[in-house]
Amino acid sequence: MIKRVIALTLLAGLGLLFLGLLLDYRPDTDLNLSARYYAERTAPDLGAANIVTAIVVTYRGLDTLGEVTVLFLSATIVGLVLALGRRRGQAPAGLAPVGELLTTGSRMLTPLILLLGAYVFVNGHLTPGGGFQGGAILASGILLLLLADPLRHFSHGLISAVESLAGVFYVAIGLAGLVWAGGFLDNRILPLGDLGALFSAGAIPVIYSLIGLKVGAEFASMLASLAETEEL
Amino acid sequence: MVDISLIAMATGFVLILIGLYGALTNGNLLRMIVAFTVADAGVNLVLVSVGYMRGRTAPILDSAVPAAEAVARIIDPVPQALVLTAIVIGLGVTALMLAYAYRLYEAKGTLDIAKFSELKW
Amino acid sequence: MPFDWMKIPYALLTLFIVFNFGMLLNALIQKIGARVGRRYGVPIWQNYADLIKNYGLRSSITHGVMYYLGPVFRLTGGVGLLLFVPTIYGSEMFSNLSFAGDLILALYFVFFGTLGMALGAGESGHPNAAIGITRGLSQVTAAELPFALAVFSVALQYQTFSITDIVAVQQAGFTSWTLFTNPLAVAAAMLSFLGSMMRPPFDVVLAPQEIPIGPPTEYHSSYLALMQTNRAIFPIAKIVLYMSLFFGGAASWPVFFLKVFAIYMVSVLVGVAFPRFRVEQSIRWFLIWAVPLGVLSIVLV
Amino acid sequence: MVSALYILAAALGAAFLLGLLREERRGLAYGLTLAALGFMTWVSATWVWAFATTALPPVEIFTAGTPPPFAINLRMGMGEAALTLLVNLVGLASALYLKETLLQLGRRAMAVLLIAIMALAGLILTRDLFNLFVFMELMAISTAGLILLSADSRALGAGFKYLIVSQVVSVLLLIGIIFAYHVTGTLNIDGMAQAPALLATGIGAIAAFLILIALIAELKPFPANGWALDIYESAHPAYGAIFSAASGAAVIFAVDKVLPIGGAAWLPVATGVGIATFLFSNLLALPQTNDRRLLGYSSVGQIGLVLAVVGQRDVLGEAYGFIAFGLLVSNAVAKAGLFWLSGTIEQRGLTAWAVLRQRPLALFAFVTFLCVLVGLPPFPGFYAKWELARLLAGEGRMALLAAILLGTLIEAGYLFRWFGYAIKREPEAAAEGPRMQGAGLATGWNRALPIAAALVAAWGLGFLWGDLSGRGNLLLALPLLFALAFLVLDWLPAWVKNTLAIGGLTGFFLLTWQEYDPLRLIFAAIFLIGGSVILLASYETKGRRIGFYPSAMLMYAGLVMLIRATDAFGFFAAWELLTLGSYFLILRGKHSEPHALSYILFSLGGAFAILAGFALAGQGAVHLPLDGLAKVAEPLAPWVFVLLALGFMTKTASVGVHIWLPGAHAEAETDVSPMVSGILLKAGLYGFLVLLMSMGSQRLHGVELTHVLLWIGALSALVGNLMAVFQEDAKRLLAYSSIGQMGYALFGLALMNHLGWLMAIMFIINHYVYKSMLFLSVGGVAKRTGTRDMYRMGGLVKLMPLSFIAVLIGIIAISGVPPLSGFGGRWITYNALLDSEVRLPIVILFLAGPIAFLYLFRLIHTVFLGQLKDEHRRIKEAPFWIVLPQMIYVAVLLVVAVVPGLVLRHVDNYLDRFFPQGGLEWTGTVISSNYGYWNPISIMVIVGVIFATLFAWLLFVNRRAQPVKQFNIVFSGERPFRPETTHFAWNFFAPYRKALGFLTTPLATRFWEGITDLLHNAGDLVRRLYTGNGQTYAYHLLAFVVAVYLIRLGA
Repeated sequence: MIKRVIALTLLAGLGLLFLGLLLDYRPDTDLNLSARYYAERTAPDLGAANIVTAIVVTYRGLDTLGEVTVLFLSATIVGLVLALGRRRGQAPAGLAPVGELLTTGSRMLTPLILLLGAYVFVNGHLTPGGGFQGGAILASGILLLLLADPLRHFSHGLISAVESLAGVFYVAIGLAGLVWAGGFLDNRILPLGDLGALFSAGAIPVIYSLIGLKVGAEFASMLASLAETEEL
Repeated sequence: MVDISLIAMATGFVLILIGLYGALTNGNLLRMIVAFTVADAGVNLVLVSVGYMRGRTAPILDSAVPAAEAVARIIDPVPQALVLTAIVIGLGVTALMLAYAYRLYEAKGTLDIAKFSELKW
Repeated sequence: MPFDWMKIPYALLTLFIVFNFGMLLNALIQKIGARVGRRYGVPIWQNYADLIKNYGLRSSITHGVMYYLGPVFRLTGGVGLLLFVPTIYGSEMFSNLSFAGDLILALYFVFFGTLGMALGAGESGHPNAAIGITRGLSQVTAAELPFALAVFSVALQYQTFSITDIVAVQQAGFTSWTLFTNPLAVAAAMLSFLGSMMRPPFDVVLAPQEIPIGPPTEYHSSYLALMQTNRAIFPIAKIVLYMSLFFGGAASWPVFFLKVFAIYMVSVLVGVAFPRFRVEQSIRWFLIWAVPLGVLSIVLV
Repeated sequence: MVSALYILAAALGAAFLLGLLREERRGLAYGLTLAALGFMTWVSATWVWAFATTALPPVEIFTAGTPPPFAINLRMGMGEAALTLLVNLVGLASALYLKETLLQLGRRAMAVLLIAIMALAGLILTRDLFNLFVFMELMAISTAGLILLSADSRALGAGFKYLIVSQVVSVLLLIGIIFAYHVTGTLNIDGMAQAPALLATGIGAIAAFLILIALIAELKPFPANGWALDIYESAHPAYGAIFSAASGAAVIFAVDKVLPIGGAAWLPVATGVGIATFLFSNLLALPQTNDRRLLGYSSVGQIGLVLAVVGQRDVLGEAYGFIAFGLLVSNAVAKAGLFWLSGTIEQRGLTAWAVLRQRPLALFAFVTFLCVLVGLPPFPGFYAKWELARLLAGEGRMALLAAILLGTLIEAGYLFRWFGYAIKREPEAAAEGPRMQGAGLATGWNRALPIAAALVAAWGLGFLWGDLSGRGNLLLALPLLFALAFLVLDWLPAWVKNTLAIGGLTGFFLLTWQEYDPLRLIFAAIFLIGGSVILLASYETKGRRIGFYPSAMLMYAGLVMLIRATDAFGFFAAWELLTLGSYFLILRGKHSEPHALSYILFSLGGAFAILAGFALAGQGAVHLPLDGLAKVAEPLAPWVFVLLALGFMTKTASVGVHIWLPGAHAEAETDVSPMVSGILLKAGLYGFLVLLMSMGSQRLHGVELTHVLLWIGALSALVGNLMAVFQEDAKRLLAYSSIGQMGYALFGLALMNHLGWLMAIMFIINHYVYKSMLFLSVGGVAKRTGTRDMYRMGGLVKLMPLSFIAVLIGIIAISGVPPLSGFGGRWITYNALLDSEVRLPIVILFLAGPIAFLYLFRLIHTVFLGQLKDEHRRIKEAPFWIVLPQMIYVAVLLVVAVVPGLVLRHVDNYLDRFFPQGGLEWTGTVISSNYGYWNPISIMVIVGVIFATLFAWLLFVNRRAQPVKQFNIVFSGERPFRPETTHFAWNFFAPYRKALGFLTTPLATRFWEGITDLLHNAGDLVRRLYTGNGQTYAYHLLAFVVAVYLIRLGA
């Protein structure tokens, strides 16, 4: 009981803080310094239609690189943590039969999900969405497969190969930007093309699809690791 | 009429407080992890609501919003980019906490955080 | 300044006079003590007889080097103290070897004898000797304090440590004695004098009944002879110091004999009346009665 | 130069490449990891070299080809370069250290390690706030990953607690960032810093608060750092090294970058949090028993200290970098080294480190790291703390300086206690593992290399900081180099080293004796010539005597540098060097560990008081010459006097701070006791001389300070002598007697007149001569009889005549009986007293005088006279090399007794400069003052003549006397059959104890024990705060955030 009271008082203090933020908050009437720059300069400089993608991939490219590393790290550590666990190796016992609706549904839906995922991260620089969202969709496809058949074994080698290759290429493109273009992760190493076309905005689509693949692979490896710990 | 972003921000803050309250009072590891995800959702909500401007559209340059009018028509794209990263990082930490929870359960056979306090003083 | 050799025979002469005076004085005081107790007491020449007997004996045993040196140290201390202090004021003949050091030398030379005696007795290996010495030393720490304070206040009063100057100031009639100009210091000094004269109530150190004659337990024959000579000279030498500092010194030998006898009688009179103190009692007695007087004398000088 | 981005790219590239390698190609993967780390280290090393040699401005690195506010930029300045070098080096060394674990866990663990190091490098380089958040999260996740390397099953719990706390921190940080962006319109730190007005009120203020409190929370502030300690305790030691050295440094640099956005109001907050963490962590470290948890507390405390320094950046000006980096680098090197060392030891108890005794090199590394941590010379922390104290005192922030010094003292306490355990205690369970022999640092080469690197780095940085400080590099001082040379020569046999040492000391004296004025010449003679005479006694010990000569020479180096020091810094450095050297010397005694600890604590406490005194006197001036103390302004001068006097009193063991001396001097080795007692105590008196020469007498609140010193001196004399009377152990008796003698000397100095100082000088010379002689003779007796208890000895005069003569002459000299030199001291004292108008303290001094007789007689009677015990019948005289110095001292005493003018005349003339009137006249053989005269030669002659005649007569009369057997005494008819029952020695002064025993109640000991118990219990009570429950730690964090917010709201 005392724990609740203390928790409430502390959160009341924090709430006071947030209240201070909420009450004095005045939404901007027009774009501030950075937003105005991005609005004006994205199209001519980077040739990307989706400004958020331009920011995510190029302007704040290092963040995204860090972010991808976070995911890579989480996947690796999850693999490490659960690998340590599995060394004691429990063979899964008999399984409850999977519903018929799920198996046929997954057989039909999975290709569509994978197709949608690919579309999302390929058109990242044009339409809303991008590498991460596409990767998540790919992972949901794989999750569906796992749900349908828990015993399915995914070859970790393939997943980590995809993951690593994507990561290496991403860093290579970044360095290429440093060597040939203006700076690390600069997308002007490829022609900008015209706004709105598929092959435009320099290296952004390439980077974003690499990210898509990498995120998809990482989610897959995490799901696989978590699945293999299934104690049936 | 109260601006939509204020409502979103308020709900964000409330979500954060609920999440933290859940994390603080629940002894069970999984409940704590779920509570933290709720808090992360609240944070993301606040992040997104900051950039919103009344009567403006998404920062995508297409037929509806030509490049020339972009400055007057689109909302602030930066929070959108930040929230993307924040979500992914939140996911990464949650995945890690789940893996830890699993190993802790495997080690001690219990999910009560109070049982894992042999490192003290 | 060249050392003029004539000082040595004069010093020996002083030594001879004081030695004989000491022997007779001790015997006389013992006689007075006996007569008070309605006894005849020892004959006046008794000390001479003992001394001649002891000097005549030849001892065939020794307890080692330090045992040997004990009495030698003791007598050197007594003789040295006598010679370092000018006995007769004004006369070049009887100012002895006081050119070597001033009042502080005299103050510290008193310990020379005690230290030597302590070492000698210790060497003898007799436990009672050591116990006697510890009692003596413990008592001395408390007894010396008032005397040191008194001496210091006198030095403050006359702004000098040289004994001849102090005596010179006191020559203008007996009202100019320190006794009257600085009574507190004299009181403290006289109380401490009682402590240092080894007479009851402070004679626990060589308490005849309790420990067979204290430190000199193991000494006999010629060793004891040396000590007896010292027992004659040392008290007189100390009294000379008291006399010079507090009672105007002596301009001639008759005055010297009278004053020494008078001061010696002070400790005898007190001794007769009081029972013996244990060591801690005597320490407490000095610290409670004598030291405040000394402190007052310094503060008020 | 290669752009700094390659550091990040290389790490990431390698991490991803590791994914490609197959599972069984682990050797290759490990090679790739080391190569990547090596490359990263090389890049940062080239940058550090570039900034060090050329005046290169900091380099901005843009990403995405667009200027900063719109893209992320990195900066590579001298600070960033040095820190990335530190981080990469620690990473590389730890990777090397973790060879077996990494190979066993496979490429995933290597990738996590690489990314962890990359995250830290990113944290240092990035100038963008959100990017800082990303790297912070990367660091958090990789920490959680790396914790798994540990074999300790409890590490999982620690990892989870850490994740909980990092979740709460990221919530606060994100909210703070987004609102800061909303207010300022940019995410770039420098952009925000340029617009402080925006972040000063309303939303901006709260946003800045959230950002900064999140960053500070990441810095493990007290009370919200339970999780950090659990990680330190359970994580793999190599990771512990990374966590404390690298990530601590990186996050503190991040806080330093971001602090300006909070404006000037945030500096006191940072200082407050930092100093609270520093004090509490050190306090809580006191009751620790687990070595890694103790190191955890210490590193949390050190980071708190650096945070406090960051909070003082406005005051520290351009010395800020020098100080902050000095402290940061010392902590990093020392902690990394200690964690790696802890990896090579099986048990976790503090006494388990006693295993290091089989590995001298590892032991040397251990003590080096401890000295680096505490900030003793010649390491960087020393220079940094000097500058810090100087500037803080200049700004009048004495409370903060006091807190820092107190914290450092507590830290020195538990660290040196630990070192004492390592040297003296036995490890509990005999480690059944492989017995590690040989002088090597650690088992595998991959564990030895990092420790060796840390060791070299510690000494190298000490040299570097010495140059940077602009105050004359300590490592270039000739005496210190001479001492360190003995470290290298330690494999030589003892007698060779002894000859070298004596040659060095006397050579240095002959080279430099013209430079000193008469006063310093006396001190130089005592330190150097006196030291080499005592060293003669060291020829006695055979074998190699590892560790003795470096410590002894360190002490002598400190002493020599003390008298040659002209400015406050040189003086203070010498003071700490001699303290350190003497501590190691004392520690060599068999049961000396607790006493050595109390010695080092009192000495360091005193040293810190001196540091505070000099800092206050300097008033921020860069250089403070010693005679500059005279020009200190009025309101401060008394306080400076008090502080310096306190410091020097700890060394002269005045009453109140004397409790370390008896144990330290009694338990030390035979030839160490005279050094420590005869020579070391003079350093304190030299300090007083310098203080009184420059500042003269001061008044504080109307109280005359020298008058207070008078009383302290008199009381020390009384207490010292009185305690000595009741001791049963011979060496303790002499130790207490030293306290008494030092009390006399201090009294003399405090009289502030010509003769007073002359008396003090006389005492200094006399005390050195007879105290060394007595300690040597008692040591010789103890070596022969095997015991130091006086009641077990007796009657040794026949078997050890030379020792007896030495003790006899010694006690005659101490007691002040005329023929010998002691009387000279007493005579000058009386004249000095007459000169001064002091009255009441004289009473105590006069009482203390005769008491000296008691313990002197006790010493000589119970040891040499009385009854010889059966087991001592066949013992021989003390060894030749121990008797030789004693005979030299006897000769010196006799010479000084007969011709005191030889030494005192020059000093007397020199003292005229300070006290013109009241000097002595030296006419022929007579020495006369205004009041009395003293003719030493004639006294000696007269006494000698009388003595000789009587002795000759007695010899003639008893020519045929033969020595009689022991029991042939008049024992009232009985025959004493056992020497034990007839030797009067035990409880020697029983009546005296009844009379004045109450004066010796150990008040000071009880007082100081009370304080240490109070600290211990407080530490034990407060540490209960960390219940070990992860959720409670989240409560602590939130409470910390809300509390700081309320405090800031209130301020």
